[in-house]
Amino acid sequence: MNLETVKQEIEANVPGCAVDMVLNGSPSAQHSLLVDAAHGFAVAQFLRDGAAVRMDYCSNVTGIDWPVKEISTKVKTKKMVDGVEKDVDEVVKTQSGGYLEVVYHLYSVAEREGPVIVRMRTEDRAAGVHLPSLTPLWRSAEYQEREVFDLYGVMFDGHPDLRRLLMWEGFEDFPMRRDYVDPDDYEYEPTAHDEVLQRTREHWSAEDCK
Amino acid sequence: MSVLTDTTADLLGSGAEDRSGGQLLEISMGPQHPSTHGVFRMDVTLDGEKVVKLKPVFGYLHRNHEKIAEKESYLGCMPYTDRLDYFCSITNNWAYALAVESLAGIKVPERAEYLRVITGELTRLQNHASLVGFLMQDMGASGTPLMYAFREREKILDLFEALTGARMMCNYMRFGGCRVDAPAGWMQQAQKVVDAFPRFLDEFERMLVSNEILMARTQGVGVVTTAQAVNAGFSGPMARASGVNYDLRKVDKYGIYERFAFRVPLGDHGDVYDRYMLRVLEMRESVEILKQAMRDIPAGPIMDPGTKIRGFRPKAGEAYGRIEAPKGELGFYLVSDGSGNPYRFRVRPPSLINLTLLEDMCIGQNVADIVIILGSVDIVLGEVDR
Amino acid sequence: MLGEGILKGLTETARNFFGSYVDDERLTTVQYPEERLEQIEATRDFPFLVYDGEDWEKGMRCVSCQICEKECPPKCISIEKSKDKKPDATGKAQFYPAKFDIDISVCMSCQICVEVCPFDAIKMDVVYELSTEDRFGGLLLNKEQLSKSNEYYNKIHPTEAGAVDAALAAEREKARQAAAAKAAEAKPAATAVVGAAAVERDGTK
Amino acid sequence: MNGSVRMAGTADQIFVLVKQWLMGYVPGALQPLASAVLSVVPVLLVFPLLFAITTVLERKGLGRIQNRYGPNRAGFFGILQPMADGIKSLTKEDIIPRSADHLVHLLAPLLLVVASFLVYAVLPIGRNMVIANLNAGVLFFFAIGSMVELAVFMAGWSSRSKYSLLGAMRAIAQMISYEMPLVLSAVVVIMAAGSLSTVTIVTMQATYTGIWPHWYVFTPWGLMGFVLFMIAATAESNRSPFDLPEGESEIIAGYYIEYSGFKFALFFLGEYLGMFATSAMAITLFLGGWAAPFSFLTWIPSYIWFFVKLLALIMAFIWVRGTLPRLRMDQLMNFAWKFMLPMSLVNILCAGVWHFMAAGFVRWVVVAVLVAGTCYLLSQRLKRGKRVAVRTYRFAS
Repeated sequence: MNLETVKQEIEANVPGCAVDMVLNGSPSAQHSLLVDAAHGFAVAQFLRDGAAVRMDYCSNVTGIDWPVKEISTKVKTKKMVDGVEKDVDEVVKTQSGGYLEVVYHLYSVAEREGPVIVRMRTEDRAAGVHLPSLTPLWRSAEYQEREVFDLYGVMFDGHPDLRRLLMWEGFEDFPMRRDYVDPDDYEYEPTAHDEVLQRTREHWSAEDCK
Repeated sequence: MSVLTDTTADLLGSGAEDRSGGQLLEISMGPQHPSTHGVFRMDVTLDGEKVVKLKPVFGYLHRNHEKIAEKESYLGCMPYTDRLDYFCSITNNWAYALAVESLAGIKVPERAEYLRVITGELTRLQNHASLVGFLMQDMGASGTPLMYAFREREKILDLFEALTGARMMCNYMRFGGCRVDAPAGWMQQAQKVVDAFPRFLDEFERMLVSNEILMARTQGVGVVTTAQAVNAGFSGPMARASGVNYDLRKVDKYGIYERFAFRVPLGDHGDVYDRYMLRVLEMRESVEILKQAMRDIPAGPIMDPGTKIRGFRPKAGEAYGRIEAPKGELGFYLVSDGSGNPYRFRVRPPSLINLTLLEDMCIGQNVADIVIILGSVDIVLGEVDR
Repeated sequence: MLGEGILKGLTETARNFFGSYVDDERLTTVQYPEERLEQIEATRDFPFLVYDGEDWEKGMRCVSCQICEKECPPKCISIEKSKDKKPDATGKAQFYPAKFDIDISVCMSCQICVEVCPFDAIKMDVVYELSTEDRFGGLLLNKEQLSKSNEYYNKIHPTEAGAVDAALAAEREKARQAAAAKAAEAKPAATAVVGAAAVERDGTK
Repeated sequence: MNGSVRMAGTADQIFVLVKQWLMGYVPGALQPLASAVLSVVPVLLVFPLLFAITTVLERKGLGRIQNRYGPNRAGFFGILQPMADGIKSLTKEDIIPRSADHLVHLLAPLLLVVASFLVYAVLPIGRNMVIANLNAGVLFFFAIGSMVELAVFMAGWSSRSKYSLLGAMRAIAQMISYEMPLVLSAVVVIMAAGSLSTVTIVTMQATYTGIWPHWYVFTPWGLMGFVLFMIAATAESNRSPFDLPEGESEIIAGYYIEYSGFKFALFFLGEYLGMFATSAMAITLFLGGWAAPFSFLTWIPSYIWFFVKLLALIMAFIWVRGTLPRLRMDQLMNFAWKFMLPMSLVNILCAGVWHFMAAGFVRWVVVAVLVAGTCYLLSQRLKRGKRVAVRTYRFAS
């Protein structure tokens, strides 16, 4: 099934939702649909139950962290310099990222179709990390959404049991975020070198390292 | 008498009440328990011997595999995948290689594809054999079937050692092919093992399939319906035991699986007995695939010459590659930002997702059933906790 | 009839009980310290450094390029590059590792160092009785402990080592010819001496 | 001929004669005490030794069933393994959980071992070789045998662990349920022998028609009684497939999970002694006790026959353990109440019919049909309730 038709189907059946195609530049050509968080649940419900799509199998749920990244691109612009038109390189700084993304890989067992890849993005990486949970639709998302919450800190609204999955209760940070800092609890390693050695030295006294 | 009542109150702990107004027994199975197949824990609430609540607790073997992989090169990630499901390192390699190949558009030479099928199906044989043995062990068969399974597994591990150099952590595949070609005489040796394997299956079936105790213990226990199985993301033998006709070797036809004639067995009841029998039947089909693959394997190169193993930098993009691993659908989701290490490296662990319905399967069953239901799911904690 | 399957099972275990006395296929256990399995050629466990000739310090193939250190997934290799150059087995001046440590308690035997080494200097060993009472020092192997001769390599992995030796010999022959040609251009008289020296060195290998 | 018969008789009675000879040196006042000591001490020595041998046999037998060697390092072929195990358990730390009831925790293994030893008082090990020939020997055996339950429950309760409690609950339920078929299946023998004395029961079986002995197992009701008795005995001694109270894969070790060191070894000893005792009782009741299986083999001393039979039963226990998976609690109870109990009651009826019919072929056929028919009907009912069947599988097209 063509992703373009899926997109049209969604737009026709879920009023008011914003669906964007996210193109994939790699040879895998697995393009995906970016759905706005407000209509995420409705879109997912349509994808599961809609007669034309019937994505009854949610295979994979993943989080991706996109911290704010400044991209500097050189743009050639024509500028009037001293009355003469000249090509001038100008550095344009754009910001990308700054959100957490959740990716769902949907397949259809009945129709043997797929994957339809659905992405949802949070507003930011601090307070606005709420997304609708799709666990009520696909039970398979239960543990995977818990894992995404655990490792990335995405709050899934409507999840029946949103607790940490792999880290322990009371752990505070979200280890899979790109800006996560390892705790200072390095143990002595005999071949510690480079950065590890440095951190080991900082953590342990000189006698311990001996 | 006060001593006794104190003890009761202390033991029973929770405030919840059973049908007759007594207290329920809360019990922690694991993380050190002989039958949780690793460091897995279940907080079980019991009414007598009946399970009323069960909450699995994960993470005792968590090492954040995905974070480690983000710091490694694409090549450096390969040996780490061995350690996910340490029973089937070769299929893990395969799934990862498939994802990278899809990400970078690499073609795999013919002979390498055949070697992948052969080693992959051998992996399936040894995984299913030992799983069926473990299931019997959980049922209290004092290890006899397990030892027979391990006896056969040993022969397959010897094959792996002769081919890849290691028995369990094979680190065999590379994106674009396989690391080494089969040495002289390996195919004959493998042929011998494969030809002898059905004898073991016959022995197994004679010994256990019609055993009344086994049937009484497993039939009607831990039932999952077809709809539930699909919705809960079950894959592999777990899904097929519930009647879901979904075998990625047939659906995705990855590699060269469309060239082989094999059947996909399906269960009608979705209980522990079906899951157990399905694995036995799948082993027979795997033997068929192996025979065909060994007959047809061509000569030729085993690595795509255009692929650079070291300093591999795929274009920015993403890919999801999945295969039918012995435990179910093993997928790798890779996001590349064009650098030498993956921006995001995600493992879709079949063991973890097949555990989704553990509580639903166990509620209303006995304590003894928890163990065999968990055993029938076929988990490896290296993969569940990653 | 109730009990039929149980009886079938009992006959099967009885068959195995007696079979284990007569059938080697059924009793696969090896009585380890006395009996040992035959070495499988492809077996690998921990890396070692190959040297040519008699003296491990002189003949070490490693030129301290540090690729293996960079590629090692668990980062168990630690190399310090030398400041000076020393002649290697072929007589060419090369850097050498001033320090080369492998922590085999960290190593996961993945063989990536072997795959990436452009000089065939690091290979996989097959020794497995490595238990030691010293948890840290005992498992941290230094340059001397890691060095094993090319003969040893030929013994444990004959097929692989044969191919490596052939490739190396071809490469050295090419280098020698190139050098000879160069020398012939510059100083025709010296050719014979250089060639003889090269032959002698190859002979020691 | 006469001489060899006398020789065989002397060999048979050698221990009895030695005891009488020793008693000759004991002053009259001490005679009862000395007699008791001389009878009891050999039993206290021989059966723990048998326990040691059995552990090796079991481990080696299981090993061979599972295609491996089993213990073969300590001593020649591993025969010193029990010594090593004994030393190990003696030198291990004896852990008592802090919250446990210390006194009961200590008493439980002792009670188990004492109770297990007590039942040997009425077991005839050979001709004229029994510690106490009680009139109600069989009754004494079962009465003391049920003390084991108390010990198990003490262990499970006092450990103050949830797994122990579950194990103890299972043990009590199982042992009480199976005690009934155990006793009822013994009743047929008591009916036939007309006596509760174990010595009388054996003596009645030690006669021959031609070369064939008159063991009770060679009658239809006797065979059924023997099978029922052995199944119940397996359950009573917590052996596979009825080892639920231990259930190492479910509740780890059940009631003795919190025991370590020598107390654990005592539990082990008690359990094996219980197994020997019930096996010995099965031999006494159904397999002719110390009687030789053929009349021409009576020259072999009686105690040797007893131990040969005992070892054969132990082997059977090991064989079953190496083969069968464990039952579930509810299935176990179903089996006890829906199959074992009715079957043993019907068996008593059959034994009655046997006694009221004239000896001959007709009696054999009638009773055999009665026993087999009931057995078949009950097993069908048991099967139907669970809808258990071998299945066939379909393949995706």
